[in-house]
Amino acid sequence: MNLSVKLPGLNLKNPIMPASGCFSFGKEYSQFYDLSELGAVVIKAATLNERLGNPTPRVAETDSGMLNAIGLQNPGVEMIIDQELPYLKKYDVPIIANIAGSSIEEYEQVARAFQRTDGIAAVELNISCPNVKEGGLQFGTNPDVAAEVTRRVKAASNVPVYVKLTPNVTNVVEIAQAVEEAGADGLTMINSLTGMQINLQSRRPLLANKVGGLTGPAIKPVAIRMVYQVYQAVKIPIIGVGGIMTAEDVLEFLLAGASAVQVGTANFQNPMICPELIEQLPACLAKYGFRSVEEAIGKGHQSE
Amino acid sequence: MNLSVKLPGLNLKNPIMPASGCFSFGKEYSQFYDLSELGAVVIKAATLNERLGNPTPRVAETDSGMLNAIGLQNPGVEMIIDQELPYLKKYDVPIIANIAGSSIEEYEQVARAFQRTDGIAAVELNISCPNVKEGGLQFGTNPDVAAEVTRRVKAASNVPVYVKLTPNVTNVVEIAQAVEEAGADGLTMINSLTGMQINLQSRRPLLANKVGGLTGPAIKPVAIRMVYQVYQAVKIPIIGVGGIMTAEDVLEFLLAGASAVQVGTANFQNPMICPELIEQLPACLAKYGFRSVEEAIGKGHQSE
Amino acid sequence: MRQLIVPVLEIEEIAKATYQLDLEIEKSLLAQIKPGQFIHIRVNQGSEFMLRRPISVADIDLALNKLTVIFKVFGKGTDVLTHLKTGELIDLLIPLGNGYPIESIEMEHALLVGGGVGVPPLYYLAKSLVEKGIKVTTVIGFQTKDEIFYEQEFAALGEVFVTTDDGSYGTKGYVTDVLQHEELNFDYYFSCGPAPMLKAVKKYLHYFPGYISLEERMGCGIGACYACVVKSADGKDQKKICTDGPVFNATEVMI
Amino acid sequence: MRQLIVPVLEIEEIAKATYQLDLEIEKSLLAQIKPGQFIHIRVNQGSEFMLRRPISVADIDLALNKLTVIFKVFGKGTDVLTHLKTGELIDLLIPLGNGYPIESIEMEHALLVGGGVGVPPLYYLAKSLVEKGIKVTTVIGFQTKDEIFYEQEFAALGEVFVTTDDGSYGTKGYVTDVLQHEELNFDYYFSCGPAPMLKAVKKYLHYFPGYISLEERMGCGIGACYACVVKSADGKDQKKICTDGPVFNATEVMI
Ligand SMILES: Cc1cc2nc3c(=O)[nH]c(=O)nc-3n(C[C@H](O)[C@H](O)[C@H](O)COP(=O)(O)OP(=O)(O)OC[C@H]3O[C@@H](n4cnc5c(N)ncnc54)[C@H](O)[C@@H]3O)c2cc1C
Ligand SMILES: Cc1cc2nc3c(=O)[nH]c(=O)nc-3n(C[C@H](O)[C@H](O)[C@H](O)COP(=O)(O)OP(=O)(O)OC[C@H]3O[C@@H](n4cnc5c(N)ncnc54)[C@H](O)[C@@H]3O)c2cc1C
Ligand SMILES: Cc1cc2nc3c(=O)[nH]c(=O)nc-3n(C[C@H](O)[C@H](O)[C@H](O)COP(=O)(O)O)c2cc1C
Ligand SMILES: Cc1cc2nc3c(=O)[nH]c(=O)nc-3n(C[C@H](O)[C@H](O)[C@H](O)COP(=O)(O)O)c2cc1C
Ligand code: FES
Ligand code: FES
Repeated sequence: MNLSVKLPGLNLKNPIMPASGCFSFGKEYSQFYDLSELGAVVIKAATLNERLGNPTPRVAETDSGMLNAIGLQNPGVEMIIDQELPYLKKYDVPIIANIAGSSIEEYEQVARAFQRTDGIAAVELNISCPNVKEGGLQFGTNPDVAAEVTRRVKAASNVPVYVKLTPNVTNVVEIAQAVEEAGADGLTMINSLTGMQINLQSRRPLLANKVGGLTGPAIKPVAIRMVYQVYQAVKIPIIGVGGIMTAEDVLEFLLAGASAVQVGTANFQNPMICPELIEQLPACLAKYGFRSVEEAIGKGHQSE
Repeated sequence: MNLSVKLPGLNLKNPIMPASGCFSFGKEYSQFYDLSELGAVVIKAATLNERLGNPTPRVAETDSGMLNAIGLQNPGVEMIIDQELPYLKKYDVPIIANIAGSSIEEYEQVARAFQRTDGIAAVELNISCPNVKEGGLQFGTNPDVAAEVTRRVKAASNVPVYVKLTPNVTNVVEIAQAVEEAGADGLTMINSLTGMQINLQSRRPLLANKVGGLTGPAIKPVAIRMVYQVYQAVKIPIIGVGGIMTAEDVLEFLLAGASAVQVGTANFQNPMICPELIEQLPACLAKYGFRSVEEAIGKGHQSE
Repeated sequence: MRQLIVPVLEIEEIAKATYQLDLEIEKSLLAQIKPGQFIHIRVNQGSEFMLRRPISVADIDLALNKLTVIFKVFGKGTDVLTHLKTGELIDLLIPLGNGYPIESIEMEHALLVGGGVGVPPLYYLAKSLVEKGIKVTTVIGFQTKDEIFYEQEFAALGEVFVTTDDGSYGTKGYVTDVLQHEELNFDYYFSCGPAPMLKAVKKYLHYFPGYISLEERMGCGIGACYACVVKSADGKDQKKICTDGPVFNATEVMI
Repeated sequence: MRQLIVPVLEIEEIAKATYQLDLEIEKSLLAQIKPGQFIHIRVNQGSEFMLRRPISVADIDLALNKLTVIFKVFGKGTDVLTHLKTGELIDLLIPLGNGYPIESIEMEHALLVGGGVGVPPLYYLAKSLVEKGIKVTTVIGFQTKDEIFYEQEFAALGEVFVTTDDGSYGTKGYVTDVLQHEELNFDYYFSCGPAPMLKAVKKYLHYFPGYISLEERMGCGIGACYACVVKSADGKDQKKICTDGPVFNATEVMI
């Protein structure tokens, strides 16, 4: 069965890729399987300079999900290019660089920095970070700001730019259209929902950062809904993410309109999840009457 | 242990009440236990006229949650007052009337209709309904519209008005402050997150209505986060709801800032959930060092 | 209606992906259960499955304090149920819904028409009818040979016709093909199965009085959530399948 | 590091809410495991628990192909683990982290200081040290008498002091009270337990070289998620407890 998918900048052998932040730069999971099996790898968010991230505890478990507030810990874009990418480049797998920042300038600088390496197939613009200059509200919650950062990063990149949308908005379609208009080559959706857990013993939010990002199967229905709605409103391809655990989940995202998917939290429960999904996908597609991945994309919209 | 809580219009024996839409008008659950044990009962949403609701399927299961698109099926406010309330009034339990509408006028009319019965202790204003006149966007997603409907319902009611907020917004604090300003006596939060499930076999959204409301433990972290944030921004009391399954969950909402809680989806898994929570709450409060419910309210904010 | 925690007596795969689950339940409660009623099963402890699973009563053995249900593995929840072990406890709401009104019907010969997971409730119905001296003819349909169950059990109670969609056993085709080709005598029909089958049966047998049992995705199972409605025949009203049904007079509802 | 699905040999409550879990694992793998390393246990199948639970290796028996862990019921996940039965399969990542570097240390007498769920890894450490001919003195602290475990097992390997917070057994107070009141001779100390205990031990024994084992909430357990960091002693860098630790030289990290 043909699992391949062609997206701007990405010739994917199959539609399965680990999500940013859940896979570091790949070395750890390469102890479990050959990374060349993957459709692509999305690396951990890069910022301009090294960041130590938030104090601990940084994760908590919730029913069918988890909260995280890692806080963008990373060694900075230059160290990533010099220390982390060489290992990953040894594999036959497209690398997507997730980039983050606290100002539009920082996003631009990180995008530009990645230009000096030929190891990056695409940039994924993480606009869920708080916009420090504009008082902390996320770049991704205002269509104009989201469009502006997309435009600037697009201009600073020599590879296609996928914009990763936050679900913490009243109207995700409006944001998606704004970034499409601003030149995004594709969308990744969704990032985490903002949540909190309170520790009864200490009587404080469990995470040192108080709030964290809710991910895992708990949020899958929100992700499916948003992919479905946005698919009807934009022309650029969508990479679906949120709660994927099974080949059926992958197909559900494809039907909703995703052209490929990312797997985050499930890696922690099962480090073999990505190769297992790749193995199981053909039988699942066949069971539901599809002969390829591309055939399934958007097929949940038949009544319209 | 003292479980009682005093809120505008509500003298609660304990902080546990079934959530609107998950308990109909009480008769069914009265086969399992004495409704007088409950802190209060929130009845199913009332609209001006009878509504048949959405086509089926109306519910789907999701990981640690469910989706519903009942579509406000109810016999209309007059029938509710005449046919449903008399049974419920036989119990020693405050009744909260959840009201819904497709226009501000409808909300007003429903609120006014409830004035003719003395069986209602408070109104809960469900502003998660689509605003038909304004093109379908929910009343609860725009602070000005939310404030306006609050003001008008408040004027049309002879009992305190609690406004039930939707979580599907970029900034819930802004909405909460707007309805407080408009005269709300309290807040209920949260209503369901909008989600979707796609049926792989039929290649369509599983719910006939396509989208539905995601509820259950899956959404608890979002609810806790929103209650926590809004507690710091308003002075009126908050009734917490979203994913409650255990006495620990109840305490978590109290610490986040809720003064009482509602239990929705969990009733379907365990019809005895409400009396069980009431029974278990004293031991749970004691275990974590509290001598009453009131003592625990907002105690998760100690560092501020 | 009650919530009960009861032990599993036995669980056995009786046909392809089809399990018979025997539960121990006190006689006094069993004695109240009518054919066509269902139980609402909690899948497991914990929060992963927030909804129960509605499963029809397939048989009752008063002497052994035994209630039998038969279920097919369809999705995640029924799959988890297959891992139950003898002695394990399971949480039920029981009995739910209205059964077939066999007490109030005068008849001599009943036709039972079932498809797939609609077959189990017909077994307890057949037994109850035969006990009352009523003749029973049964037509049951399955997708394929491996999925057939209870043919012998029904045969012990009266004439049985089996169909398979793929013709791997019995009549090839649908239950309605049997209705068409066999000369069947009966006063009333009783049917349970997937919606398309019920529609076809109702259409085909519209000259006869009959009762059908409907399925719909449920929330509460007890009438509180309005998940499981069906339009009344005149389209003006809505019935709840979990409390007004699952058994309806075929003329009562719009399917 | 590998993912393994292994059968439970036995599970037993050995102290209040404290369970010993024996797992069957092939000798060749067991032979590689060092004291201080941990395993990452999947709570159950399904999606309710998305995170594994990190539990230290408490003992290894090469002859019996047996790995032992000891865990305390703390929250929902460990509670589910208590329901495991002999023969049931359990999913592990094994072995994780760096153990105590006992191969590379020259010493004659080791002091082991453990509190609560920090005690288990010290047992396999004690056994390994004694096997190498090193003398071992152990100080272990519990909240109350009912929670004490493995006192005899440690006593078989050397001198043991037990403390309880409430004085219901042994010395009343904390492990540091023993350090203060007893004249203990040792070259190196090795400690594992809750953060406040480790802090107190490190402070009290700061003239001595020592190793401590840290705990933090984990995501992946293998170094990929950055959940489990601790600041290096100079505050400039961050170490991952799951891969750089959980055992650190006491001077290496800021606690
Ligand atoms: C009154 C009634 C009696 C039934 N009797 C039987 C029986 O005797 N034997 C049997 O095998 N099946 C019976 N069913 C169908 C059975 O309830 C479903 O097959 C089962 O719920 C599927 O659950 P799952 O966990 O396998 O699927 P999942 O896909 O995991 O289920 C997800 C959700 O959908 C619901 N659902 C899925 N399919 C159906 C369906 N066909 N009908 C109702 N709800 C559904 C589930 O209850 C659950 O809430 C009956 C249904 C009803 C309404
Ligand atoms: C390296 C290491 C070794 C450990 N060894 C042991 C041992 O040998 N015996 C033992 O009883 N305990 C040990 N612990 C602690 C044990 O992991 C926790 O008690 C356990 O994870 C709690 O899970 P729960 O399901 O009971 O709690 P829940 O509250 O349901 O757990 C929710 C989440 O919090 C995490 N968590 C909660 N408490 C802790 C904690 N103290 N440390 C780390 N994560 C936590 C869980 O792993 C899970 O992700 C160890 C922890 C670490 C990091
Ligand atoms: C521990 C952790 C760290 C994450 N870090 C990032 C990140 O650096 N950049 C980013 O865009 N998304 C990050 N995410 C979000 C994931 O990429 C993904 O969008 C989200 O987890 C939803 O997918 P899931 O439900 O499969 O986990 C992180 C998620 C987790 C759990
Ligand atoms: C089947 C169903 C019907 C509901 N109907 C209503 C309603 O009529 N009015 C309303 O305000 N909320 C309604 N809700 C939302 C609940 O009152 C509650 O806010 C939500 O379910 C979150 O709580 P839970 O996670 O405990 O279920 C409904 C929820 C469900 C599951
Ligand atoms: S399932 Fe709730 S009303 Fe029928
Ligand atoms: S737990 Fe993921 S890096 Fe340590």
